[in-house]
Amino acid sequence: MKLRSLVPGAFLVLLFFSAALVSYVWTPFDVTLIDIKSRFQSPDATHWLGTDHFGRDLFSMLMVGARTSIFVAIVAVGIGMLVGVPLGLAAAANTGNLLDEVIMRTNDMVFAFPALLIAILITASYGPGAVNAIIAIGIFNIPVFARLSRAAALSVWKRDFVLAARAAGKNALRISLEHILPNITNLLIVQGTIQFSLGILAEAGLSFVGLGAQPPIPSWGRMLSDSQTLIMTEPQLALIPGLAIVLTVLGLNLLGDGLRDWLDPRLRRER
Amino acid sequence: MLHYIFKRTLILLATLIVASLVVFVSLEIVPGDPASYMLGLNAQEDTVAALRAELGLDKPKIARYFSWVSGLVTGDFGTSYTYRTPVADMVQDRMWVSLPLAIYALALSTLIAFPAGVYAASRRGGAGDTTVMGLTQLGVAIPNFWFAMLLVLLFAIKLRWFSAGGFPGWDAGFFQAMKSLTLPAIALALPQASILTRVMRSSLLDVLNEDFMRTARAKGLTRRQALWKHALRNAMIPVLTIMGLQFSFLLAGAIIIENVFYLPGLGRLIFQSIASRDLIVVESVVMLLVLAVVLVTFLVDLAYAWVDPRLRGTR
Amino acid sequence: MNDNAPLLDMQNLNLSIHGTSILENVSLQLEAGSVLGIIGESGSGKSMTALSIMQLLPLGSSVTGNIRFDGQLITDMDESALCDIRGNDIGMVFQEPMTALNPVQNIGEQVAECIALHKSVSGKQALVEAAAVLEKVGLPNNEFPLSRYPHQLSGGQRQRVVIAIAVALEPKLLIADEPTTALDVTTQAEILELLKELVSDSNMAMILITHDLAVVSEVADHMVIMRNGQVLDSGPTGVVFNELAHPYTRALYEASSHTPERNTTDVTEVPLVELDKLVCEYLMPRRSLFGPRRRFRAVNEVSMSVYAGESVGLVGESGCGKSTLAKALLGLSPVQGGVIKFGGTVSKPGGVLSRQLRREMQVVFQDPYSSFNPRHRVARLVAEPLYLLDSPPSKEERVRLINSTLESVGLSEHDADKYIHEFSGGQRQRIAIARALIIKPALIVLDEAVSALDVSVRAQVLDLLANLADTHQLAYLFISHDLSVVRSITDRVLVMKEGQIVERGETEALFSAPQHEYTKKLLAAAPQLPRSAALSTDT
Amino acid sequence: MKTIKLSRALFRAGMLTMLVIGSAQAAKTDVTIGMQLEPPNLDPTGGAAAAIDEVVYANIFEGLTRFGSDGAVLPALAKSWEISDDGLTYTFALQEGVKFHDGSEFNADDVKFSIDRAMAEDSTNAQKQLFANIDSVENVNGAAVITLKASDGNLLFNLAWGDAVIVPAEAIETLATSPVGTGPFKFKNWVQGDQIVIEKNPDYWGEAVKLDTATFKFISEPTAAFAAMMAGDVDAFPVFPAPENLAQFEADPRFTVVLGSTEGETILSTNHKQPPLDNIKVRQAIAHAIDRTAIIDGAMYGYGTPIGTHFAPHNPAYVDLTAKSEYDPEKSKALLKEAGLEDGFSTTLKLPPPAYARRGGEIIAAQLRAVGIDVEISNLEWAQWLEQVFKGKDFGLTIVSHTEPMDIGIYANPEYYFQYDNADLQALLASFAEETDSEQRTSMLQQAQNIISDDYVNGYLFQLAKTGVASAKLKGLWENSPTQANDLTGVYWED
Repeated sequence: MKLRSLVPGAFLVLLFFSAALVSYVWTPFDVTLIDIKSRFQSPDATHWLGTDHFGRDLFSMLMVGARTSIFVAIVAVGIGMLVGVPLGLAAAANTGNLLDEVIMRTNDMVFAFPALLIAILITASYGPGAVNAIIAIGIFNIPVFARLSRAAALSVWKRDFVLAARAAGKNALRISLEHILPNITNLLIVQGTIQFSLGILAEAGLSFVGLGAQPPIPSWGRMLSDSQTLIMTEPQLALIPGLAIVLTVLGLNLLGDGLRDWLDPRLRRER
Repeated sequence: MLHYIFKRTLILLATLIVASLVVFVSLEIVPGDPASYMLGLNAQEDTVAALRAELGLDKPKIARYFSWVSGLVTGDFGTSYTYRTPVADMVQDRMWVSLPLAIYALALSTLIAFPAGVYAASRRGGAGDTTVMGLTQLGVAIPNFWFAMLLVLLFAIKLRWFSAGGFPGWDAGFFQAMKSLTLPAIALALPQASILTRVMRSSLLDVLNEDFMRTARAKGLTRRQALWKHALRNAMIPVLTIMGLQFSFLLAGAIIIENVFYLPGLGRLIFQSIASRDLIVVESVVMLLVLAVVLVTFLVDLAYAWVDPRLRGTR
Repeated sequence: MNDNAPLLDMQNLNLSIHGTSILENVSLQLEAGSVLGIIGESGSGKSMTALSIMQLLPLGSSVTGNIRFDGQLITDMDESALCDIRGNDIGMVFQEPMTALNPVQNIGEQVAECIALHKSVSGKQALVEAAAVLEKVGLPNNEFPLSRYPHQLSGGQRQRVVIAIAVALEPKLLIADEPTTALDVTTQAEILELLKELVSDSNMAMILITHDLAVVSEVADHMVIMRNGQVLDSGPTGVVFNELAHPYTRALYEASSHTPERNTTDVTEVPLVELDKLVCEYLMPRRSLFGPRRRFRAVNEVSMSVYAGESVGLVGESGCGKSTLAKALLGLSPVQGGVIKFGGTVSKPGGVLSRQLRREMQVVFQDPYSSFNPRHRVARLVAEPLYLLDSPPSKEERVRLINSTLESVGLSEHDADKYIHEFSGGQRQRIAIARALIIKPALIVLDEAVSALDVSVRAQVLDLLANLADTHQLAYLFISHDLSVVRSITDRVLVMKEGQIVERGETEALFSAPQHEYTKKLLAAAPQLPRSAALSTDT
Repeated sequence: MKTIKLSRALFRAGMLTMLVIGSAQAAKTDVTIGMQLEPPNLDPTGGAAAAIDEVVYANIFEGLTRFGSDGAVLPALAKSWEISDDGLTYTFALQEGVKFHDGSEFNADDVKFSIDRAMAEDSTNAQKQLFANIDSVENVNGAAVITLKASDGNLLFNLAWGDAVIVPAEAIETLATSPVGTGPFKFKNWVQGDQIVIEKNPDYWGEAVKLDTATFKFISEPTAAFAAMMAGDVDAFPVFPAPENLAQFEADPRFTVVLGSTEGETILSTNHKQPPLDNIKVRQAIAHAIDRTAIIDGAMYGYGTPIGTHFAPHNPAYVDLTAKSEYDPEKSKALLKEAGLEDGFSTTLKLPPPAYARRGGEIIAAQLRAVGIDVEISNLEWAQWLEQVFKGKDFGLTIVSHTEPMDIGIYANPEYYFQYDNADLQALLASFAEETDSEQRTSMLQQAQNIISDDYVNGYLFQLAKTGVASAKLKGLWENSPTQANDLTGVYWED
């Protein structure tokens, strides 16, 4: 089977998730302690990745930063799914009706807003911070999931087993829950990992321009923007958080691809 | 077809109206008063009030909304609070940076993505395919602002091939202007190209599995001929969709990239205007970007009809 | 070159794809100008045999053995030489006319491309020649200009375009892979006629691949019968049919003409279901901006009835409204007029069907693959209609009911825990029947329920249906385009055309003496199996 | 549409001359100055933004008096002045032959117009209080005569501010976008978001400048600023935004790092109306919890002078009071205990955008956390900061650099955003305003410094350093920042 992308993807994702989880109970150093005297240390046995401009342990910062990224992305994708999927299912169950039209046109409108612009508007209105970043990214996830689940649900609605369920007297809500939803979960999972990686990128972008998580909570995006001016003298401070983002997003995308192959019934039948 | 266009136009208008409401309402509740920002720490209350009156900020919100919208429709975007110049002029100047940047990036990503996608699809499963796909995975994963930092470090500071940012203006000559847009365009194009390559490849692979490709081969076309003559145009349909969707991401990316390269474009204008609470500029620029996205979506819809005769004419 | 050598000589062809063996030692010969029929059920390897002649096998194929065409060893040729042969010396027609044409190119370009590719003519000249070829395949230019796109044509017309592409350069060999399977019976007859004409006019050889013995018997000079990638039987068509020497050939023949044994049931006086002037309409896509949306009347004032325990056939070509009628009856499709009476209860027109009514009617669909939710186990799938019961059975009762129902359709209780992808097409149709049966309805609507099955499986399912009708006192509404199947299992038949019933009557009477022109045409178009001497002597 | 075309055409013409000049390598007479913020408009009398003065002060506009690079008040459009014995009437003799850039003559009527406009009821001058004491301005035989309501030692100083420059009556409508002044440079064009170009005024009344054109380029990102300096896109960055990069410029012979002083007292402002910050013990505890060295090192990479009160160290009246608030976390904890807050407390720290605030804020938050004070940081844009902190007084702590010269007077205003209300200090500063004896004034200032230091009104962190970077061959830039300006009158290229 095509485990070529599933295994490395799952490995990378697991790595960062466990780093984030472990950071709740243990980090090599306290990331809130600022020790200017020991700043810009090179990697060694005590500070595995060296220290940053405030003398904080970079490795610990990365661990806690993973937590921030993952938390923001999980909740944002969650919002997108919890709101978007029911909307998509409702639209599919009522194709051609006013409800469908209203849902899909609202979707189009949200889509028409460049995502970052939503984020900027929200954070500009309500102030920067992780919660607002979550809402901003979440809102832009809603139409993604609504569209996807509507399209997927429509194709399931065309299948004969839905007709059979209708012949068994089941109403649209029940059919949506019993028959449609289980048959689009694969797609939702795959899209979920992709949106998750986009969420991490978006959080990094927002933090980079100062609209994401606020200090003293470490965030990869802010670590990057903090180190921007130091790229000539202390390039590792800009390279390491950047690499963390790349590897996490890469891992999630690989995982998504792998899952797609793995969950695809056409491929599964052959297995 | 006419009906289709009519329906799309109605949706377009509705989108714009709702967008204008959302933009206006969400910015009106933004804390921060442009007048007191402009006058600074030592300003006296009556001075601020005088300035508010001068800027028309003391009028009721509904009246301001309608005067703003009717202004937009007639092309009068109002006057910037802080710059004291017509917003339309500012936007027009900035657009001559942002638009070429977007087009440059789009062109770059298309030029990279099409051959790369075709190459990967035609060597499905081979080493070439794996390499291209690996690179696109990386391209999607790299945040473009970080990539921009790396580009500046390498090409502007270490190698000094390009300037680190700024924009000399088109009057400095086409070549000079394009040169200063090159690094930002590359930074913007990288994730776009990666996504497009992937879409191009998978769309082509889908088409290659279609029955009519077998018909084409049965005619005696070689694999390559069949690919170019029959597969590409069919594969364009999903690619167009993605290109249309990507446009809004491109704009969003441009907002950050323009800040990294200090390009005087619309993205930087938005940030500056938000910082200075120059609401009318923010409102108008956001509306303009929304309009751009909506129009591009509209054009993509029309382009479908060009590519796909099934959407054309009567049925 | 030896004039006596066959045009096509395939010797000991072995094919495996990604290590799975597809063809084993396939050998066949074809004389110039003759027609070879390749017969087989799904998975027999008949299509792969054709594709190996074209050398258009999927990636990952490995081939041993020789194919000699017109004296040349095709299996040794390089790609460019093969490209010269394809389309020029060998033309090919595929099964699915809906997808075999490039949707974004007009038909003129698609035919002309083939001509321009192999003949050094100008693009303009190629178009002129393409126009001539299209005329020849029955698409006159004044009615079907070259600028038409595939989506503007019907399935039969598209198949003609595909044929035009294949015969544009008058190849020596035409390979037709199930060319009529996706078409209606009348269209099938026209296309077969066209192919026969083309072959005889230009002295082409043809390989006709099909699952339908009757089609082969009408067209082919020689035939080859394949199963599981092997050739089991071959010979001149007449001889094969007459002798039915190979047991598999005989089984196939018998299954194709199978008539299940049925007890004639006593038909009650009061109809179980009665439709009175039923009307179903669809909204058409808007054509003008402000004009009212036009409606398409799929079912036009149809009145009919089904009596308890009887089996009623509903035949007609695709688009005649038979499926819409069935869905309307089941309450799955909105009704614009007329009434449905069930056992004396009259449903409100356009209203929701009551649970009680639904309980009396169940349905089996055509496609065994899309009829089941792949995420549920068989037990849950089969039990779905129990939802209609006002007092659902207890857990043990439910298990017992599921098991007994599965057993009654020839499956075991172990199957209840399996997922649907673990079953073959025939087994799935059995599960579909079990699902219909579990609630003990009075009527089961069978919407093309056996059309997707291979003949041997189809025969078994028909037997099962006949058996169940007897034991459960079931009435069937049997919808099909396949006249022979309808003839074998129904008591009465309704013939439907363009939303209306054009003729109705007792099955045997109607089939032996059709009254309506359309019925006659349908019957004439249906290919007939030749009588077999072997069978008439044996039985 | 037409105006656009016109301005583009003008711009094109400008760029062409620039190219021509740029190619003449031998005698370089143009300079590109980097600035972090773009001015919102170019009318120094109608906006507070420091960036306005940074472009136009002394270059395009002049006032009656002006600041020298050392902060001294020098004559400008006023050749000389006489003060009446009661200190109420100032008679300014004006320079002769002065023309505005639009060709019109400058005379005392322009002085009257400009000051009357700034004082007017509907004036939008951001520093209106500068003129509060002026009773009238008259043209008396070509001299400008200013009459005061009360004697005021600050008038000449006040008139040197950028907000008090002389503007021509006929051009005020367009002042914001195409300024017309009397200075040695004329406004040329403005590519919004990117740059402003000014050029030599050939008709200047005073000593001609050595430069032909000067370009102010706006680069807000510190990285971009660094890259632009390194790539040679910018010749000088008088206020370089990233002190962390200065070491690199120092090591590079192509550049000189210009260090100077500013009027910016960087303080941890404390809201006196928000308990427990109204408690002097708590404020004292905060003061002792702060390690200034760590902040100056961590936020400013060592550039900055520690201060113990709200006064610029380079001022002769400065008293070093840093010892009163030396770093002593144990004492801090003890003080908190005395205040009944041994378990600490929590408060907000609202930070405006500059690096000194954002980075300093993170360090202070960590230092306060060490003594048990839980600080919630929120980063604000300037506009939000003004609304929430400055106007709304909705904050616990904030960090800001007060860059106005000699602004200890803000402590006498109980309405000012930190809401310090001390009658003794208010009386002291009121009598200071009327005092003209310089020794007395010095002693009064020192007294005031002690009062606010003893009250621990705010946390006093450091005096902002002016950290500029320039090409090593560029001479004549201001070292210090007595006011925010880029005076280019003396700037030239050394071969």
